[in-house]
Amino acid sequence: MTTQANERRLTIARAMAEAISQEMRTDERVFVMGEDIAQLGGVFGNTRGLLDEFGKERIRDTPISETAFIGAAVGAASDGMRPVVELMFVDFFGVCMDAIYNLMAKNTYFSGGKVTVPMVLMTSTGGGYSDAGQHSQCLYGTFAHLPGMKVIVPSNAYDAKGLMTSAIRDDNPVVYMFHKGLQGMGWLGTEKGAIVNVPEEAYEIPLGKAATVRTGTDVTIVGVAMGVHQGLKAADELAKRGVSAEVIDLRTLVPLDRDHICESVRKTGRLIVVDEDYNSYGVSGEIIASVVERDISSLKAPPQRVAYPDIPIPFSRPMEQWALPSAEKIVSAYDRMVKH
Amino acid sequence: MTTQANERRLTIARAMAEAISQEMRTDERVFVMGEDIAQLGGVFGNTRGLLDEFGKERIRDTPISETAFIGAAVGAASDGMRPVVELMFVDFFGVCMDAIYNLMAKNTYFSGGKVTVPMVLMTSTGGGYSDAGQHSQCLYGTFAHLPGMKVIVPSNAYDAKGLMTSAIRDDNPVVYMFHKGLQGMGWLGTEKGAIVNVPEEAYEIPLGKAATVRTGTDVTIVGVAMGVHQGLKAADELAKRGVSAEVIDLRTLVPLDRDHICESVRKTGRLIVVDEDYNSYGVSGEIIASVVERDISSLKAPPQRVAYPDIPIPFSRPMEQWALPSAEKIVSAYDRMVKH
Amino acid sequence: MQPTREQKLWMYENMLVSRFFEETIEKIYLEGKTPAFNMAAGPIPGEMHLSNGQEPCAVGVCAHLKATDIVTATHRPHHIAIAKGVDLKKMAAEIFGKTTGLSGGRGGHMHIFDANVNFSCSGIIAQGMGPAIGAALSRKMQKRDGVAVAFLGEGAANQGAFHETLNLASLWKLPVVFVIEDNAWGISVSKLDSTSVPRNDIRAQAYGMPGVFIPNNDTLAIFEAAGEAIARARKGDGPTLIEIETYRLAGHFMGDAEGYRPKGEVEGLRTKDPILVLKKNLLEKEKMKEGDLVKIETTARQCVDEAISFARESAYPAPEEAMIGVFV
Amino acid sequence: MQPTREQKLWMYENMLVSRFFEETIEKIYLEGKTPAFNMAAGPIPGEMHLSNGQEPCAVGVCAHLKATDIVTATHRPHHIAIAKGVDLKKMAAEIFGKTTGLSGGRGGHMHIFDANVNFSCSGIIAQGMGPAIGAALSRKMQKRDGVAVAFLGEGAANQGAFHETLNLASLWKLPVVFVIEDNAWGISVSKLDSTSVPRNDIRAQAYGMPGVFIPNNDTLAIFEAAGEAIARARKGDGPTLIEIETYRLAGHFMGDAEGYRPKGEVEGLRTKDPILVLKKNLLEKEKMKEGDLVKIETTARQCVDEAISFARESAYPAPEEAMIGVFV
Ligand SMILES: Cc1ncc(C[n+]2csc(CCOP(=O)(O)OP(=O)(O)O)c2C)c(N)n1
Ligand SMILES: Cc1ncc(C[n+]2csc(CCOP(=O)(O)OP(=O)(O)O)c2C)c(N)n1
Ligand SMILES: [Mg+2]
Ligand SMILES: [Mg+2]
Repeated sequence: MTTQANERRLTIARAMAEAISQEMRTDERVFVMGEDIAQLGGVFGNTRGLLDEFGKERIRDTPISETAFIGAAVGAASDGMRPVVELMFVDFFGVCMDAIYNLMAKNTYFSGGKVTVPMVLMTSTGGGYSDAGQHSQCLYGTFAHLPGMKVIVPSNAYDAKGLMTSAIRDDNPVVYMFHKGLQGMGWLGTEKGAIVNVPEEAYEIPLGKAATVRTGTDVTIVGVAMGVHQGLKAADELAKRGVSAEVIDLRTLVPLDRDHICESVRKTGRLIVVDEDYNSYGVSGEIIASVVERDISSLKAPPQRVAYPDIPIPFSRPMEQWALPSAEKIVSAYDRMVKH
Repeated sequence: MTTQANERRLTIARAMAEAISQEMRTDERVFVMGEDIAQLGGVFGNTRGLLDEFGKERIRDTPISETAFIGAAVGAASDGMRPVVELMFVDFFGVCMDAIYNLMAKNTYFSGGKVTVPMVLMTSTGGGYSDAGQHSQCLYGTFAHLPGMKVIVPSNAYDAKGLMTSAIRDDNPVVYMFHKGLQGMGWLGTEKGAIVNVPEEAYEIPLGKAATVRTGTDVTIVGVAMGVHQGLKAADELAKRGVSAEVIDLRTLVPLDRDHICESVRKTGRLIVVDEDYNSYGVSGEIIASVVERDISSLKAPPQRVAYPDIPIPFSRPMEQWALPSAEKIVSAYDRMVKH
Repeated sequence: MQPTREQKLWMYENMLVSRFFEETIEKIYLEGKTPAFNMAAGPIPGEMHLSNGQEPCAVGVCAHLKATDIVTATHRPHHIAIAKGVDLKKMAAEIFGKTTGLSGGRGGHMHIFDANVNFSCSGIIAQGMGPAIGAALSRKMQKRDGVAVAFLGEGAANQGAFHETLNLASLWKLPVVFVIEDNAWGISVSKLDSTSVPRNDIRAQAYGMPGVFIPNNDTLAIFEAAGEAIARARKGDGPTLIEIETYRLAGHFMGDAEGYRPKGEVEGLRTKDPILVLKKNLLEKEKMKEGDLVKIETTARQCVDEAISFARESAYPAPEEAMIGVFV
Repeated sequence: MQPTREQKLWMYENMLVSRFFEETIEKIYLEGKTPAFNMAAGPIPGEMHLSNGQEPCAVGVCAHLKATDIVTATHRPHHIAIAKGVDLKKMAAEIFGKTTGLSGGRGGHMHIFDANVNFSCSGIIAQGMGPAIGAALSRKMQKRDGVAVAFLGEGAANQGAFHETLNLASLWKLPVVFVIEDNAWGISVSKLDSTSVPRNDIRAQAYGMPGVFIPNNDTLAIFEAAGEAIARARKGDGPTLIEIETYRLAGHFMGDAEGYRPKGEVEGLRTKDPILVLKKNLLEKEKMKEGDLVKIETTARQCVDEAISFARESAYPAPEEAMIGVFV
């Protein structure tokens, strides 16, 4: 995203809300459901302003009944609407996963493609602010593993808007996972790199296309959301030592842009995957496997993962901060690699 | 398991029931809850006979309320009992995953290890008999990805009994995933290899130790449950062509015996992972990544996965059978590898 | 209001079609599964949940529905699908896993989808309730006529989704009707062992909606109660909960030995077969001639036979088609 | 029965401890979070749900409980934890994330576990209900004395777990009491916008259990109703559902601007502060002297101050300790 003069810099929260409102203006089938998304504008600000413009009928606060309103969204989507629903924290998926993975994600297939489920499920992810083990998870792998839903994980406001627009226009169910630490809500801290220039007009970013956000020749750093910003910081560090790192933002986990990753690794010969989700049986393993199963010779050194350890997320700041991925950890992963 | 003379061959269903009943005799804290586990003896036979021996109080049929009775098991376990509960099909995890992954799996950690949750969650997995997309999944990766629960996946009756005994005696929550195709219930077909000699007396098999069920020198085939039997059949095929395959039964996914896998691959230089769970972001990727991140030089060829494609499971026999892993697919994976 | 003669005949014919269909499926299901019963074998593999005995719930409710109305059913869907007007040939073909099936064989018996008549069902208990209230919400927002009916078993009334969806439907005054087919059993667990109240219509009070109970699997009483509930929903007056005492004449699924079932229970129910009861009514109250009813029987049998042959003769999908349809 | 003078004093003191504790936490929570409010900053990071105004629910119920009885609470747990006898020093240390905390800092404010008094809470709505009925089942099976009390908010009464656990508790006649703290709000969503019935005690009928409603945040009435329900459970006569009209004097969590809340609502509630109401009762009905009550206030403040300084002075855990405690 090149930033021009008199640019309009938005937070991810505002970019999401803008994309939704633009689609709602042009498509009356689009509506929003979730907890605290109306008057409050969403706990994470991504529906702010929508109630005032569109009213209670299209911006619906729900009871704390995720199974009911996500299941309802599936029924409404298949009946001609295009619901955008919010699961406040991804950590809550356990109370409603059946409606998500068995219903939303599978009805299209079960019906032989005759019944579509055009809906977007927005949900917040990520920790780092001491919200403990039931409010800080990413669970990227949990959603990406199960077939039938596309999975979006934006890292900046430009992508956030374009990916949301594409998601709402997509005839398939899309899970839109936004990272709390990137929302630009002051009270959650702010990653400056996520606040970028966002065009006024609506635009789409294709689902399934990764982006090279920094080109390099010595190592490929792959990540999503917060991991992209940590990768860029690590790349700056490595640059100081004359190491040229390429940073790839996957943007969507499903579809996964394997070609893009492999092409970069063929060039750099080294791979580091950054993942705030749990280490094992998740995203980091899949990225590494996807590369080596295609062409093992492309790697000069063992691939590294900088992921969340396989532990529930601790509340206490020193413990949580220690467990999170970071630029420093990425740099030392590189050191391990070359020492090898 | 060497089979001796006048051996006692059991199905996995009977081996599971025997382990539970033996623990119930020696430990009055152990009890069983679930749907149709009392009079019916479990839809898959693994609680057959328990009601007659232990009565309604300790063998409890429940309403169709998975969130309630699994959550209740957590509370009972932390209050001094050792519940064994059944989630009839793993496919149903979506209605109760919160009680499983946020409660059962995390309370020990949240309490700083002061509150334990000694319980076993049994659940059936696997397809191949045309039960369609909500009754045929494995979801191994889904459970293994989330921290705080051990995950067992037995492939034969001997392991099934020993692993169940260990699970019940373990002070941590254990998810016990048994494969319908291996249960030895006639009506689900029967994999003969799963019916083996089982000692009368109680015995434990340590959680976290893989087993080499066939030794070889040219390729390592890693799998669980049905995948182990497919691996053994493939090994027979390969042997006819003079290819010596080593077959590893992981037995538990959490803890994962990475040393055992890596040691074998260092010897054979080739790796094939067999997984009936979905291909992406799951078990197959984790096994491959675990090997290459340790020592990439150990591999002579790109590792291969024979996993379930990323599609909901189709009902129609030709489609489902085509999608499932098989000995033939493992053999051709080997061919791809050496052609490479 | 009571059904007209035509409505009674429509219900009678649909009950017969459903009954004949399942009797035929039952036979074919066992092909290749004897002597050793292997669920994976034969022309119809997988689970098979028969609904014979429960036909009154389907016809009594669907008699009031148009093709544009929505129905979500359960893992035991045949009778409801038939009464809702699902294409019988394509449904049979789906149950056989043929390429001509409603979903090209991807769904099978527990996943019947017919968009033309807004029918769907699924294999997870109480799973259809969310989509039902969602479709009702969609009609309300679009100001398009339409009532959604969610069918469920009495066992499903203890699943969390029941509570959440009834609360939301009442809160938002949605045009939806919840119909509980109380066949007294959830697989091997009796209602007594699963439910803390004798009747689920009592639970309607927990959501401020009307609750109705219909004893004795009574087709005409079901017709009447469903008519009122559906009219109420159509008028915009909100949801209703109906519990019907019905009969499970078969096992939970085929192959079920039913050792848990009291001796004589099924035999007792058979003597109260709702199809015979309605037939009696047609002969005595409506003064129909045996001959006319025989004609109806014959047509019913014919359309079942046609559907079955269509299914039998259709081709299996190409294996690789499994990859098609995940996304559109 | 009405509380004795001693019981009233016990409740008064515990309400004061809870109030003082939260007033102190409130101040400290804001350290490092001004001028820019950043949840991650300061000595107490993360979410902070205060319970001031809701103390009557905690003391009125816990006055009847022994250390061996079980309580599961919510994301808003302080008042209940204090009334249940959770170690205040270790709880404060846990909220600060210190190594001396109940869980060595792994849980924090939403995950207070004190096995010595059988107290736990969690951050997922209605999540404590399952464990509560399970502990009750455990006592019943072990024939060990003990009642379990599950606290929840009125918003939680629309979550599926509510339905499933009440049904099972009634079906199995478990020694458990469900206490709904109706503070009229679920974050920004009012009870009116979330619940299809005016009062949740009505829902007890759906499970064949007694339901009780207590208006006006009345400490003495809560004491009385809870006493009966807990005695009933102890006798083996099964569960009770209690809904209490209580007051949320603070925002949902700290940092909540409460733009959604009607003007004057909080001010109005403050004039009905339950602590003042009980104080008035102690002075007028129990003829206590101001001086005696001041003594109680002083002790309450002291124990809060001690707990806070203990927490402040305690060390943070070593980062790597994060890896300990996943499995035992
Ligand atoms: C959430 C969930 N739990 C359990 C099952 C397994 N199961 C399938 S049918 C059934 C019994 C359902 O009873 P009921 O709702 O009364 O319907 P019926 O079979 O009597 O028509 C059960 C427990 C399931 N499909 N989904
Ligand atoms: C399953 C689930 N959904 C949503 C949330 C987010 N959330 C936390 S507190 C809260 C409001 C709860 O309201 P209530 O039950 O009345 O308790 P109160 O906050 O008023 O004490 C919500 C929606 C959650 N923690 N868990
Ligand atoms: Mg039933
Ligand atoms: Mg509340």
